[in-house]
Amino acid sequence: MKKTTDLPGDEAEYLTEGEIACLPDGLFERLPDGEKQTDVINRPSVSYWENARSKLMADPLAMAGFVVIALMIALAVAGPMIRPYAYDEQNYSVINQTPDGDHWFGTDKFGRDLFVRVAYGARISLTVGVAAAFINMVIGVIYGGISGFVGGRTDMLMMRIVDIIMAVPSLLYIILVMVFLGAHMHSIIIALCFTYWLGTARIVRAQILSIKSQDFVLAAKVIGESDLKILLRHLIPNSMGPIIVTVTFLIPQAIFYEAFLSFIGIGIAVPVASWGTLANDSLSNMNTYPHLMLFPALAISITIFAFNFIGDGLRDALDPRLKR
Amino acid sequence: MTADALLKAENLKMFFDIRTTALGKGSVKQLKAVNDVSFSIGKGRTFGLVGESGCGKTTVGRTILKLYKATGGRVVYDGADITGMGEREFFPYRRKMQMIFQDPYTSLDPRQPVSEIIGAPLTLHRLVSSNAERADRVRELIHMVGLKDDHINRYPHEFSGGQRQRIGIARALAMMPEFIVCDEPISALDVSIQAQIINILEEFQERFGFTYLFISHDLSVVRHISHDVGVMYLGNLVEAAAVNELYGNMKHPYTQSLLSAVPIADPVAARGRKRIILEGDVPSPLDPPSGCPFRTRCRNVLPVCAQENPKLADIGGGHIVACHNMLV
Amino acid sequence: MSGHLLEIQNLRTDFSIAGGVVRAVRGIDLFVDKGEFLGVVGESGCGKSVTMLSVMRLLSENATVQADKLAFDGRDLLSQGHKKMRRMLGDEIGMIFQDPMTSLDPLYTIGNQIMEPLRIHRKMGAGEARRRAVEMLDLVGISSPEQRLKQYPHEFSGGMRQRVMIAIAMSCNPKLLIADEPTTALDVTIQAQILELMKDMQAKFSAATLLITHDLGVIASTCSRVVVMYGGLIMESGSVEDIFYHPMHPYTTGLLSSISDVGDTGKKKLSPIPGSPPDLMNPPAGCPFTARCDSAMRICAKARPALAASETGVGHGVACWLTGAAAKGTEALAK
Amino acid sequence: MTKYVLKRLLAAAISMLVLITATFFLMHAVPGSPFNPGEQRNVPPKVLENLRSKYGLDLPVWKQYLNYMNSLSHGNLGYSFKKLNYTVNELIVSGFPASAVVGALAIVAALAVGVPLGITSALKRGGWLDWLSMILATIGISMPIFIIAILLMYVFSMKLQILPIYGYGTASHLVIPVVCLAFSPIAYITRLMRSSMLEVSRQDYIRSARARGVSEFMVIAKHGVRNSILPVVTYIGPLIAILLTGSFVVERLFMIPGLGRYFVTAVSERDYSVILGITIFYGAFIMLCTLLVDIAYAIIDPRVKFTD
Repeated sequence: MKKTTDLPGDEAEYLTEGEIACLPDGLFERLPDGEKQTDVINRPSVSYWENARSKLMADPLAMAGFVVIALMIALAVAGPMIRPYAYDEQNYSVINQTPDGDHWFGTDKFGRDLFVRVAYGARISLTVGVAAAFINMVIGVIYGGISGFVGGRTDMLMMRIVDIIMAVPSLLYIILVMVFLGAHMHSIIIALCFTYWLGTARIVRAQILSIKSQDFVLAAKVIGESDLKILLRHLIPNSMGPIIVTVTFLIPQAIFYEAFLSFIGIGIAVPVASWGTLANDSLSNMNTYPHLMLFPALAISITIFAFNFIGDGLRDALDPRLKR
Repeated sequence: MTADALLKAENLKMFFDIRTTALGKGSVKQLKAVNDVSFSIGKGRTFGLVGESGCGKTTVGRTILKLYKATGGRVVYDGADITGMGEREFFPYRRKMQMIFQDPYTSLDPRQPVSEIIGAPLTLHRLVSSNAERADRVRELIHMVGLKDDHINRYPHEFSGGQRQRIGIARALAMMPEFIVCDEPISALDVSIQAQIINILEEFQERFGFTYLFISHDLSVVRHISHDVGVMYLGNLVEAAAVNELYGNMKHPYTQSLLSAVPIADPVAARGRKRIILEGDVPSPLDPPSGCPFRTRCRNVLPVCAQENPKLADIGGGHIVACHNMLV
Repeated sequence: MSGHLLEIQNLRTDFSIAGGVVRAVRGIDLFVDKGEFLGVVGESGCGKSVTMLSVMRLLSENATVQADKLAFDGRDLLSQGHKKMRRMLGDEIGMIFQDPMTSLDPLYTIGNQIMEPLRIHRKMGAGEARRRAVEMLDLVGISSPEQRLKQYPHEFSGGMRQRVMIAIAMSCNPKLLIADEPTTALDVTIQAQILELMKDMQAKFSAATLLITHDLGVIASTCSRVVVMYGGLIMESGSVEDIFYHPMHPYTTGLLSSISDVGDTGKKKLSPIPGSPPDLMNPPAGCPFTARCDSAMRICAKARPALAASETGVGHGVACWLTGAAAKGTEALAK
Repeated sequence: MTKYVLKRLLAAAISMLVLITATFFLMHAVPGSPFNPGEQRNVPPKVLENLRSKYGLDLPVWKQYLNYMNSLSHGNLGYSFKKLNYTVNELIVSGFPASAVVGALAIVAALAVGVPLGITSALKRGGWLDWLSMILATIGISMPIFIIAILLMYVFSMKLQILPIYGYGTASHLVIPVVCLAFSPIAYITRLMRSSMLEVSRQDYIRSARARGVSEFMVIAKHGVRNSILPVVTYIGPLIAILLTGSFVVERLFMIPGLGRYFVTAVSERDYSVILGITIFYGAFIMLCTLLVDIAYAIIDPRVKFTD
């Protein structure tokens, strides 16, 4: 609690007796009802989504995140096209080059162009991230939604199953599935789908349960809305915000897992270039050619940063607790 | 409590299985939220249901509207037993039986504008044939509860508690029901706003002949608005009578102490009043005392009170009391 | 005027929140005399709780408090440091809050929390503090206090927790007890118990009590003097008889006529106050009640009336253009 | 309490059964089992056949499963298919201590740094420390552990040369691995502690502690910290699982002879019995840790009761 200088207009609202005597006529007449400012809402009307959008637009970090992701998408789509190299094109005359005009990010020990390889990595990372997050959202929303909406024994059984799977760290399952399916991009997505939706399912269920207990759902029942209608008109629109936030955070996690698995050698196999594979490849020569590590490492970190910033921004914009 | 009752609750029971959740699985206990409650409400009248938190009064209202499936007993509405009806069969009654909620902050969907909140029941029950008609009707309803055109396309969070409660009333009003459960409709509101809502409810009863089940913990408001009053304690109806009979001649020791605990806004009367201060707390409804639920706090306990839950008995003029002291 | 136990002059409290500044208290004068039972009544958001929390410096960091004078028991509170202020709390000033369910730390035993002020202010040893704690629990009507001392808050009911809060507040024998909506969260029968206990405590300890509530009934049955607040300002103040039987301010009158009376046999029509309380983020100029007032005049929307002595009773003050000096002005103008 | 623990153990047993069964059948369904002709080119088919019957791989899968479950019930996880002289049990016994030392140090470091940092940034909200910890937290959450590891290795071992690049045995060998493992948990605990502290400081009981004259330091130390640390305690369970992920990277990069490195090696060598065995061990270990954390929570928070 600080003491600050007086705010303007604070004292001035009182008049002295002398001033009262000098007041113009009519001040002591009845104030007509029409001039009373009652029940008037001055602020413009905004819906939840409009409000969330303007909050998000006002968040510089989240907007920066969007820009970075847009650039990453551009890199993934156009990157390999704007350079005259293929990602697996070896050229022994230009091995381990440092960045220059021909090879923007330099070349690796086989003379492959690192820029093109990083751009390919962006394709893989973004695909894995978005695909895994989307599939898991679908599974999680359906599973958690049914569990929370139906409730009772079904809910108990479904959640017991989630508990049983969740008791074991999902990484173990992911690695097992990778071993089973082999090192491909689609195996990573499938492996992530194995356990990844559990968290989403729990959040969706909790969300549905908490909305279900709100009086407006009872009110919908009282006016005679069917369960399906209540689900579509009330439960889903109200749980959308937190679901979007959860899914946004799933993307960087999936990207992390892909990079991690590729790094420890069971993710994407050479010669296909993923950021994790590139980082792993550069390890042996790191002391001499640090740039081989730098670019993939930067790409991974920046992308995950960007998605996390977007997620934080969305959470601030969509979090109902911040609203009255 | 006349013969032309619009709504009758007969031996209504609503028990919940409560899972005591802590670490581990916990055990299931039965919570007798409503235990054998009977009353009837005459057409165009207001039945006030009073009691402290956890006494089961809200559950009574919700069970009547079939938001819960009654464990036992029946609800008769306008001569028809609605207890066993399926949702489809009950659908026409949804139009006739409405509800106003306690918490104006959670009873309106935050994602829907006022026009949708009030318009939804109109569309659902085919009370309007076109969008234009619906918009007209919504405007009319908004005006009826004292709001303005400017408010129609706004979202709930932009309103104050009292304004929200008016929107809730407009939603119930939209279908021109016959019977409305008012579940603590004013307890979340400020004093100066409470009277606005009470007056709206009274005005509509006069204009449209609504029948109310008015649930409240506030004995003064219940006295003001009700024609008949029932008092609940721990899931049981302990006393019921016409309003002036009940307030003037209360028989159940719980009702007596409840009334005497109400603070009155009159310093001289308050000073001169002899108050009965009840000892202790309301027992847990999960673990109610044997026999009469009130015996643990009662001043006039008899040996029989611990053995047997007293039955409601008419002591004349429709005044019913469940107390062993009345029977001996 | 130095005889007052607590004296507040021109207190203003602002909260900076996202989107603007809430002018929660906008300049109030208030005093509490030794041993009196003062009630502060008003609706939610009128600034009644914020006033007390401002004086006790218990507000969050986004609050700005200014005053011309704050004095307790002859000492100037404005010049006092945070630490000195804190040393008075729990010792000379006891406080109880609205929600007994959340006002006790769930992780510590009741005994631990009752003994806290005793050990801090009275520098008691563990044994002595425990004896005093048992005595206090017994005094507030908690049976088998020795065992209850070892229990945690969640093992107590709401009413019992409020008794514990009272025991904590009274344990150091304070000169002033501030009770902020102490019975609002409780059921009627429990509310009666707690009010009875507070009156009892008042008689035993003869501490001045300041009761903040929205419930006129609670005020009528406990207080001797009342302050009515609205929109961050004091509208009217006086003895309970003044306020309840001779209200001068349209807001007080409105409040009294909008409550239903449990003893009323006939059906008197309630006359509610129309509209809603003002938005203190953009407080209206002039009297905050103007928009809802039946007798509002043009000046009410322009300038704020000062709290002036009324003619009906000693110490009866009203802030309204219809009364006092201002009213004379009206007559003059009417001529 | 005992009943609660028993119930939890029963639930854990079911989870384990699911894990073991899933792992077992997945590992046996992988195309190209060990000792198949074609996989091992230099070994005569006769020898392979002998090996297959020695390990029981010629039996139907369900019989292998029953055999495996039977030996598992005696605590025997079988032989490694690749390191032919080792049993899986021996591998675990030799690898676990190193992993445990690094992991335990990382937990201690994460709590010792994260908790105080979270508290201070909550108390001095908007101050430079708050900013610093927020930046650190964002980095810790967004930067994959292997990048942090490589960065630290590059700076401190290769360029500054003040710490060994890899190896295990002395305290200086432990510094970078422990920092790497603890980095992301520190970030998470700091954020968790900060928001929890902010939440707690808004609670009524904090205000009423102030109102009874408790000094600001004691309000924070006694009432604030204990209440706000509860979410951190619940985080310790998942934290152990996160350290597991980290250990795969760290042990591989820094050549620490731990379980994580054996596991990654086994995965790339397709040593199915080792994968199976270590997975079971990890699963059991983590479930035990989660149970202990839950019990610890109930001791700190009197509201939580062990019901049966």
